[in-house]
Order: sequence, then structure tokens, then C-alpha cells
Amino acid sequence: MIGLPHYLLLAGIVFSIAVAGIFLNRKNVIVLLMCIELMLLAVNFNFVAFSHFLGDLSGQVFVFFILTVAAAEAAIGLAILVVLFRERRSIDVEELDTMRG
Amino acid sequence: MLQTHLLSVLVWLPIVGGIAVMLAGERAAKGLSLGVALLTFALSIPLWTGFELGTASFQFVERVAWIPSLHSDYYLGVDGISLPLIVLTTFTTVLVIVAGFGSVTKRLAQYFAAFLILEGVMIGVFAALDGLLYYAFWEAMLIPMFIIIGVWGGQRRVYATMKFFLYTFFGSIFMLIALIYLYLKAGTYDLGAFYAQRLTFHEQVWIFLAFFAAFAVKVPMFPVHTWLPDAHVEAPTGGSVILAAIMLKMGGYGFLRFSLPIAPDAAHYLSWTMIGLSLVAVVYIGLVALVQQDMKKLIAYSSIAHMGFVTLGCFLAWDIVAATGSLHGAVLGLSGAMVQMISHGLISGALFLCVGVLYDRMHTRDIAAYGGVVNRMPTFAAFLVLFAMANAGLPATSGFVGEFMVIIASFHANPWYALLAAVTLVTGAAYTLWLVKRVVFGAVGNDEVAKLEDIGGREFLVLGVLAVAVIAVGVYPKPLTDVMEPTLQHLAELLSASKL
Amino acid sequence: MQSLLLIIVLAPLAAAILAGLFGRTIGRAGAHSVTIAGVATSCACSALVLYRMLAEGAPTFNDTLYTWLVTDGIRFEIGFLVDHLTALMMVVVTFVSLMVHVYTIGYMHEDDGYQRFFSYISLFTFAMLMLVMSNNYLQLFFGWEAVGLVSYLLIGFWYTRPTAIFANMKAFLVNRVGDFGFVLGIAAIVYYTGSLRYADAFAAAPAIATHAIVPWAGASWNAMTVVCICLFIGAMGKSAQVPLHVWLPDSMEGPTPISALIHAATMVTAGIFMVARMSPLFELSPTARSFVLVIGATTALFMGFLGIIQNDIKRVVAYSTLSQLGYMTVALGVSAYSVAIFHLMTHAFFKALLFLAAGSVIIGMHHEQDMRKMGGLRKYMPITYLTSMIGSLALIGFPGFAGFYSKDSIIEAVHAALEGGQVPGAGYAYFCVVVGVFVTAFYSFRMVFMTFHGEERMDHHTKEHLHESPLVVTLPLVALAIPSVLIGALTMGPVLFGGYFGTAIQVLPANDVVAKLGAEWHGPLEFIVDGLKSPTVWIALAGVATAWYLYLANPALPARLGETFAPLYRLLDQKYYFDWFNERVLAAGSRWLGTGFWKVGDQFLIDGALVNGSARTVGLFGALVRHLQTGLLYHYAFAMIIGLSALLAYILYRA
Amino acid sequence: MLINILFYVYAATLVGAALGVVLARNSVHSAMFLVLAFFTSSGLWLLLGAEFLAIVLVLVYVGAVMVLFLFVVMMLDINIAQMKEGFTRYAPLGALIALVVIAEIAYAVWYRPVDLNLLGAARVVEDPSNTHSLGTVLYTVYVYPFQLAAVLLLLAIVAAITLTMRQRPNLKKQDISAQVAVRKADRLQIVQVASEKRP
Repeated sequence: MIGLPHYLLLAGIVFSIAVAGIFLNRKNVIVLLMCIELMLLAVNFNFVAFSHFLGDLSGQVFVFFILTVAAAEAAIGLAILVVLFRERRSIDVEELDTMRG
Repeated sequence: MLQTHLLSVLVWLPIVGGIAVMLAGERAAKGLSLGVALLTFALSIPLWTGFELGTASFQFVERVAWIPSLHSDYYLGVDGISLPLIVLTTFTTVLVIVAGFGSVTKRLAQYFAAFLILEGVMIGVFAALDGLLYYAFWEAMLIPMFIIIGVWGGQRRVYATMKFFLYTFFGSIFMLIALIYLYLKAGTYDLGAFYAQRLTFHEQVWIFLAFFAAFAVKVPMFPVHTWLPDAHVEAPTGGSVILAAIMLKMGGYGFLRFSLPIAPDAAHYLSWTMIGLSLVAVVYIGLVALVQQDMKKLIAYSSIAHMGFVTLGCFLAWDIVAATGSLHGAVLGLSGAMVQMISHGLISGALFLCVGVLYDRMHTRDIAAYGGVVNRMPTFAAFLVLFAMANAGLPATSGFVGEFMVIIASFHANPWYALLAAVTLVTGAAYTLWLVKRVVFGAVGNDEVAKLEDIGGREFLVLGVLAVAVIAVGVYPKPLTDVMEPTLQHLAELLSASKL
Repeated sequence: MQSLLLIIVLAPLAAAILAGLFGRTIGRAGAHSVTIAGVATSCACSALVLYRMLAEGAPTFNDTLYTWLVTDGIRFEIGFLVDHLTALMMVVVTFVSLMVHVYTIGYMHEDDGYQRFFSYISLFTFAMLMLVMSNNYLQLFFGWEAVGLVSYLLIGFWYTRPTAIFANMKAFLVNRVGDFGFVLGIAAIVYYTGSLRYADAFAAAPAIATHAIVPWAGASWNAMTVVCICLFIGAMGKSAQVPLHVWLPDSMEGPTPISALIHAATMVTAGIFMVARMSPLFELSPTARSFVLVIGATTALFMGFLGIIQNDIKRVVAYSTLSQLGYMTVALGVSAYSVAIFHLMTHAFFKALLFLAAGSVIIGMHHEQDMRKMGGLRKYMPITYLTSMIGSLALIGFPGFAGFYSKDSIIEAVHAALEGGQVPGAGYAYFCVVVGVFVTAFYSFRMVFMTFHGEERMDHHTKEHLHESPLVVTLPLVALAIPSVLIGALTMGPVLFGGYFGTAIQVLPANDVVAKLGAEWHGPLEFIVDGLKSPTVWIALAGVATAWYLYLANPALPARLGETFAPLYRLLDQKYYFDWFNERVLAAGSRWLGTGFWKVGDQFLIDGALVNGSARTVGLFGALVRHLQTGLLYHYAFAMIIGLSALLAYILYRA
Repeated sequence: MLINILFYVYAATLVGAALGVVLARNSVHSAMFLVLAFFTSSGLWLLLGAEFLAIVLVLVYVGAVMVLFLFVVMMLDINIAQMKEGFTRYAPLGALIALVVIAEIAYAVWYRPVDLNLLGAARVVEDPSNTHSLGTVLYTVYVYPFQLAAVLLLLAIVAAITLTMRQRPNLKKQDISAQVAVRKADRLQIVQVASEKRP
């Protein structure tokens, strides 16, 4: 029988892969954004799973909101990316170190 | 309505007025801000006349729940300690506004607005009877002052503002901790509950030290005084006046309102340190003032020395009890400290205004750049000599009253204290007259001085009003001490009763 | 009575305010009219008060005017105490002041600060009256400081002169050193009695004398001695006793009327008056009186020596004032308070006279003060010559003149004290006052001879314009010359031996040297006869003769003597190095200390090490830590993951 | 049983797609893998009975967001060869860290199971229609957050447009008001030409 732990573990694995992706990817900011989407998806998994096993709809409502925020974030993130590319002709993560102390 | 909410009106009228001045813009700024300041001052007069003498209880009390979850109330009231300081605040603000008319050219509306808002907040500090409310006003006070020095200040204003802000902020954080601790013990921020709260000796010592950090910086006491000369030197004239006349009094007021009644045993235990630091302030700072080359620095150092008398007067009580076995003389010290605060407010304000008058004309504060000012500005010179004499503690000026009372009280405690305190008679006169000699007297020093023009009607009005006040307090201080006496008697009882 | 006293005090004050604030409006004539009217009113009323006291036997007035403040059960009040002592002082002060006012019209008529000057001297009169009429220490201190303030303003009256503004600051500061002691004395009295009134202090005096002050473990000082010495330190400042005398010679930078009024006749005698007023306290402390005696004797003799070598006419008179103040102090030291006051009174007249005469000479010489450029003035300025001769004779104690009675009484009193042996130091004092007589006579007549006799050493231009001063100048001279001759003979009997002072001055029977003198008193004429039998008159005459020999008969000799005794001359020329010590050691030392505190304490230790030091530490830490901030996303992500897994591991481990 | 199989299939696909997102050399491929991940998630959510969300995920994410991603990826001129430089150097470390975190999570969810009853959530009887019940909650209890979410989206639109809009210099545009305001005198010049004689 598939229970809550299965879903949680699945979400954990996806999350970990996404995090590793951020760490591994040194060249492409777009992939970073995709990894963030993946992380949010993993979080949503937890919400939906808990909502299902608790029989409480609030979890799904939150997923709804997270989807909204994620869409907004993607839109703005990509806009920034476009501007960035326009300015520097590159989206290389290694070159983005303006905040270096 | 006005009677029951007078304090609230006094607090909020200048703040609202300040915002209105800011919105009204440059052209309406002068008239509007003067109107607000005058109205506030006028409203503080019924506070004085309606104040019932002969009782130590708080009057004009207003109390509504503010933050119920923290048991903190919007709780205002005045007694004999805060009333004179509030009136001093409203009085000084009017003068500062008038003095600013000619000398400020940049961002006029914001300048006046900052002073008005500062006035309201300072009245709030003096009137708040709730620990959290007090703290809120206390911190809010920093902001306008920070802006005043930072925007309208001199060359090194950034350094001075940072120093001023960090010093005072450093101190007040500890005070917040003490207030929170007291809240946790007492379950409320009510000051009366703090007074009644029993505390162990160790608690008292820590609370006392925490308050001390805040108030000693504000006074300022040696060795946390070095922000003051820098802040004064860089601040615009009005800023210096408010800083010296009122903000320094926050420290003395804090000692009387918080440290002494809340932690009397710790104050007793540490009184020798406090007295020692006060006497160091009087002697050490007096000597330092003697060698200053900058007029504002000289007056700033003289302020520190004079505030030394305030702290000395505050902490004499236990030594007096130890020396004589009775409290007789303790109230003398306390009221000497209070009178000294009021008097110093008037005199140092006046002196800074005088420096401002010169600075407006010559754009330098360097003593060596002057000489023989009396030849060109006789009326101004007369005022400056008068205020200088008051600063040196000449009888019949307000400067004498507090010093005299504190010296007598300190003799009750220990003749050596009196001896060291009386050193100010010599050093105070020395640095003040040295200043007067080099700036005012002598032949015309240089071409710049030769072009000086005597003070105009506006400046005459400001200095004249202050001169009248200085002499009035010196000739007849009884109305002032009558207001304070019952409160200080009550305070002496509070601090002589152990809380252990 | 109270309204009369108020008029006496307030008339000069009102005049001063009018002349000071509205000087431009009322003009020069207005200013001098209003102030003279004020002081004249005051003088007339004072005379009336004295008359009522003497003729009608009006009782002592002792009442509070208003309460200054009340705190802690201590009443700070303003009030008047008018008894015979006060009444005498009031008449002296207002009379001399009136004379000086009149004289000033002539002396200052070319000066721009005419109204200001009148305002100041009227203000001074007010302050001095407040001082003498006070019935409590608060008001006494007020008057004390207020006369000091006016003195400050007047010494620096010609504010463009560097010497004048240096002198006035010096005067104020030296006086402040005295006030330092004075305030401590007052504080001690309040401590022991809980009151500021004289009456309470006097009533409690025996009780105070039983207290002891323990300054440090093992030492014990009698409280009364401490109180009296503290008060006397105040008197030393105001009455210019060694070592706080340094301001008085420099104060001659002020206009001459001021030197007469403030620095000879009235203000400098405030210390003498104060000690006499405090006689019930001083009587209880032999140590303090001894201190007073030694200080006074030293001042009397050694300041006299300095008068010998001065060439500035005003400075000669100034040093003679110092010396005479020393005489008064000596009298106080031997409990002869009434004699001190008596000498104060006679001295007020003849010293004011001498100063005003010197001023008259200075006017005549077009503000030249150096006696080496004078000489033979007597034929140009006969009235001035005559009056200064009277003043000088009174000063040296020539029989019959006012000074003779008072000064001889002092010497007799010291002699009596020496015989009685109650006061340690009386022998030294006796030596000093007797030698002082010779010195006084010598420098006084040196001045007279150099100025009015001998060769005419002034330049041609000055000589052409030499003439007698106008009436407003000579009239006060004459008016002061009369009492300088007569006042001693007229008042000595009643003032000293007639119980004039009543309870105002209290002397313990054991110390009462005046009573001993009184036993031998048979009248003024007999006193002259007795005086002629005693050596002092002859010593004085010897002084005059020496002056005649050195400055008229053999004028080259003084310079040779100066060369022969060069070290001694230099010592006198440097005024015993007091100024050197004050400027080089005290003033420079405190400035050095102040600079040290400022640069090392404030700027280096507190600001450098503590304030900016902690800021620098934070900055240093930041400089190290900033290297962790690479600005690269994957570094932050890496740190996040490590942190996350560590936190997770910790939570799992704990659970 | 069918559900179990479906779960495992979907789960495996999801993990594979996630790995693909991270490991793909070409970012277009990454995006396509992400689309796959969303599809499979949507399937898994259907298994959990969250029909509405599953459909929204496909419509919004796959239909809108991922198209946006692809659009940007293709619009930008990115040098693919450089894109994976240094990847292999850090891959072992990345894998290690991911494994550690996965192990920790597995330990947590497997060996410390959550007793759902302890969470104390109110069990509501679900309406047969997930969409209906979600709508009921969303428009009653969560109406204000819902409105806020709408505002947030609006903000995102405005922000994205402001960020990317640029005014090119020398761009020729039609100015209608200027066209309308034009008068005859501005355009037409009547010139008096001297008449010539006929040849």
C-alpha cells in the first residue's frame, strides 16, 4: 500500500536533486530557475500528500497559492534574465559575482 | 478636554505641526512652524499654572491601553521633576525656531519640521509614565536629531552623527533589556509598579548598570562623553541648542525617574563611583575645556562639567546619611541637581546661540579668528558677557543657584567632595573668561571682524528673552523649587527605603 | 525703615539700569544726572539711617525681604541687617561713591563709554550696599561676587588695551580662588547650622567650635577653624592679601575713579568688613586668627616694599593700599575688629583722595602715569598738590590726621596683644607693622617728591598745557580732604571706645585688646601727645626724611643703590616672583594638564582606543569575513545544503 | 494494486525527469525534462485525488510557464558547448550531498512515521468533486489571500514588462496626435513662380 511516507520520500528525492542541480550548474542561470521550479514542485508534493492523508483541503489551497507565486517568480526571474543577457551578452553564473565582499 | 488631555496635546501638536510644515513647503514654513511652537509654548503655561503644588503625585494623568498584550499603556503624567523640563523644552523650541529664521537656508521646511517633531517626542519622554512608551519616545528622539546633525551639520557631520547615534544607541539597548526584565518581574510596564517591585541586590545592580549605560551616555558622564564635543561642533546652531539644553537633561531626568527609585540599593552601593565620575567630570573636563580652540567645543566641554554637578547632586543622598545619620541635605542635593539642569538648559542654549550669531557672520568657530568683537557688536558683546558670567556661576544668574545648592549638599556628605566640586568656581570662570577675553575684548582682531554688524532685532529678541530668563531664575528661583520640592522629598524617601 | 533701606539699595540699581540700557537715549548728561541722583539719594538716606541710629537710638534692623528659595528645610533668603557697623559702612560707601561719581564727570568727559561707565559704578554701589547690608551668607556672597563682576568690567573698561583685559581676567580669577574658600566656608556653616542667617550661625557658634572635621584618618581639625580659614580665604581674595594679592596692582589698568572707589575705598575692604561681621565666629578660633594675623602682617610689610620701586603713580598708591589692607587684617587678627573698621573708614577717605589726586595729576599730564616724567607740579596744580599732601600725611600717620589715629591704634592693639600673648604670631606682626610705618612714609613721600617737587622732567608739549583740573575734579578732592584730616579725631573716641558697635562686633573678654587701649584713652589730643612719645611717629618721620634725601637732596643715589643691591632690586621688581609663579606654574601647569587630559585621555584613550578602537575591531573582523562572500550563487547554495543537512542530522539525532 | 504500479512508474519517471533537468547538456532538453516532470507529477496528484490541481499544473505550468522558459531559452543566443564546463569536476560532490540529504529524509519519513491523528486536523468529508470543494474553501475562507494572489500576479506582469521594455533610440513610430494637428501651412508651400513665355 502506498502511504504518506512514499510520497514524502519521493518529494525529498526530487528536492535533493534540484538542490544538487543548483550546486552543480555553473554556467546557465535558466537551469537554476528550472531547479527552483523543481524544488517548489517537491514542496507542493508534500502539501498535496498531507492534504490527502489528512482529508484537509487547506493543503491544496496552499499549493494553489504556491503555484501562483511560482508563476510570478518565473515571469519576473525570466524578465531579469533577459535584461541581464541584454546587458552582458551572457548568462554565465560564474560571472555573476557583483555581490562579492 | 484641554485640561484632561493637555499632555497629549503637548506631545502630538508639535509632531502633527511638524508634518504639516513639511507638507506646506518652504514658503509657509517660517510662519507655520513659529505658530506651532508658540502655541505649544502657550499650552505649556496652563500646565504650569494648573499644576497643584504640595503634592508628589502625578498630575494631568492620561491613561488608555496601548498594547494590551504587553500590558503597556499610553500613560502620561507630570510631577515636579518633569514639569520644569517640559516647559524648558517648549520654551527653547520657540527660540530655536526664531533663531533658525535667518541662519538656515537649505531645506527650510524640513529643518523646522525636524525641530517640531523633536519637541513633541522630547515632551513625550518627559511625560511618559509607562516603561515601553518611554522607551519608544526615547529612541524616536534620536531620529530627528540624527537628521538635524546629518543634513544641516558641518564638515565632519557624518563622523559626528555616527558617533552620536552609536553611542546613544549602545546605551539605550541596555536600558531596553532592563525595562523588559522589570516587565517580566512586575507583569506591567507601569512605572509605579516598577517602583513597588521588590528586587534582590544582584538584580538591582544589573538593572542599575543597564540604566546607567543609557543615562550616562546622555548626560554625558566621564568617560562616555566624547560624542558630545563632536556632535556639538558639527551640529547646526539649533541642533546644538536643543542638544545641550534638553537632550542632555534626559540623562539626569532618567537617573531621577528610573535608576534611583527602581534600584536604590544598587545606587547606594555604587554611589561612590557615580560621585567619583561626577567629580572627575567637574575637574578633569574643566581643565580640558581650558585648552579648547573651538568655541563650540569649549562650550560643549563646559556643558559636561556642569552636568557633573547634576549627577553629583543625584547621588549624594547615601553619603549624607552615612555622614550625618539623617536625610537632611539630600533633597538639597537633588533640587540643586534639578535647578542646575534647568539653568544649564538656559545658559548653554544661550551660549550656543551666541556662537551661532558669530558663525552666521564669520563662518568659523575658531577662537583665534576673532578678537575685539565688542568694537563692532556692543549689544551682542553685552549678551555674551552676561551668559558667560552665568556660565561661570555668578550669583543672580541661574548658573549660581544649582551649583551653590550642590556644593552645600556635597559638604554634608564629605568636605572633600565640596572642595573638588568648588574647583569649578575657578576653572569655570577661567575657561569662560578666557573665551570672552579672546573673542569679545581687545582691539579689532582682523579685517573680517572689522566688517561685523551688530545683532538685529530677531537675534536681540532671542538672546534678550534668554537673558531675562537667566536673571529671573537667578534672582527668584523659588517658584521653580516650590514645584519640585514635594516630588523630590518623595523621591528622597523612595531612595532611602531599601528594596531588599 | 524697610522702605528707606530699599530706597538706599534700589536707587543706584535703578540708575544703573537706566544709564546702562538707555544710555544712548538719555545722553551723557542724562546718564550722569540720573546716576548721581541715585547715589546721592542713597547717600542721603544712609546718612539718615546713621542719624536715626545714633541720635534716635533706632534699634538694629534685621528682617527678611523675600525668600529666595526654600528646600529641604533650609531657607535661602534675601534680607537686611542694619546695625551700627552696617550703617557706618553704608555712609562710607555711598559718600565715596558719590564723590567718585562727581569726579568722573571731569575725568571721563572725553571717553566714548561715558554712560557705560556711570552705569557700572552705580551698579557697583548697589552691589556693595547689598554686600554690607546683608543679614545672611547668600546675599553676602551675591554682593561679594557682584562687586567682583563690576570690578572685572571696570578694570577692562578700556577693552582694546591688551593689558587691561588681561588684568581684569586675572582679577576675576584670583578672586574666584578666594571665593572657592568662601563658598566652602558657607557650605560648612550651612552644614552645621542648617541656616544661612548670620544670627543662626552666631547663635550656633559655640556648638560649631565643639565639632571636628576629620580630613583623613588620624587628623582632626576644629570645625570653627576650618570655617573661619575658609571664609578668610575669601577675604584674602577680595582684600588682596598675600598670596592672592596679585590682581590688585594690575587692576590699575582701569580708569582712576575706579581705582579710588573699588580698589581702594570700598570693594577691597569687603574682606575686612566680612571678618569683622563674623567676629563671633573668629573669636572662637585662635588658630584662624593667628593665620589672619600672619597673612595680614606679611601683606602689610612686604607689599609696602614693592611700593618703593614703582614708578607708575597709580601703582605706588595701589601697593600702599595693599599694605594698608594688611594693617587692617592685622587688626582683625588681634581681635581688634573695631580698630580694623576704624582704619577701613579713615583709609577709605584718604586713599580715595590719593587716588583721585593721582587721577587729577594724570589728567593734567595727558594720561601720563610715569613719575619719572613728572616733577615740580605743585606750582601748576596747587589744589591737587595740597590735597595729595593731606592724603599722604594721613596715610603715613602724621599726628592729627585721620590715618594717625587709626594706624596708631592698630599698632597699639598689636602691642597689647603681644603683651597679652593670646595670639601666636603677634611678635612677627608687631615687627612688620612697625617697620611698615617707615616703608609707608618712605614710598608715600617718594611719590609726593617725585611728582610735585624737584626738577620738571616732563616734555615741552605737556608742560605748556599743564593747568589745574576743573572744578568737578577738585571739588571731590576737597570734599575728601576734609574727612581725611578730621574724621579720625572726631570719631575715634565713640567708635572705638564708646561702644559704638554694640553687639555687631563681639570680642571675648580675654582677647579684648581694644578695651586695654580704651583704658589709656583720654581724648584725641592726648592721643597725639602719647603718639609723640612713642617711636612710631618718629619712624614715620625718618621715612619722610629718607625719601627727601634720596629723591630731592641726592636724586642720583637711588639708581646707584639699585645697582649695588641688584638681586634684591630684581626680587622687588619681579614682585617676589608671584606673577611668574602664577603664570608659569599654575596657569601654564593647568593648561598643560588640560592639554594632556584632552589629547591623551579624551582623544587617545577614550576616542582612540575605546570608541574608534572598537569600531576598528569590527572593521577588521568584517575585512576577514568578507572573503566568505564570493558573490557566486553555487557557493551560497553549497553552504545552504551543508547547513540544511547538518540541521536535519542534528534534529534527527536529538529526536 | 494498479495504483501501486502507477505510483512506482510515475515516481520513477519523475525522478528520472528531475535528473534529466539537472544533467541535460542542452537547456532546451532540460526544459523538456521539466515538462515531463510536471506531467508525471500531475499524474501522481491525480492518484492523491487532487484533480483540480493536477489539471492546473498541466495547464498553467506546462501550458504557460514552461512555454515561457522555452521561449527565453531559444531567444537567447547561448553557446551550448561551454554550458557544461566543470560539471564533471563537481558531480561526485553534488551526488554525495544529494544522497546524504535523501538518506536523512528517508530516515526521517521511514523510521519516524508521523501519527496523523496527532496533527489534530479536522477530517472533512470530501465532496465528490474535488474542484467543487476546493472552490468552496477558496472563495470563503481564503478569499482575501486569493485576492492578494491575484494582485501579486498583476504585479508580476507589470514588473516583467517594466523590466524588459526598452526604448530604442531612432525608432520610427506613428504619432497620431501630431498627424491630426498638422495644418496646411506646415506641409504645403505655395510658391509664386514667374511665368515663362511660351517657347
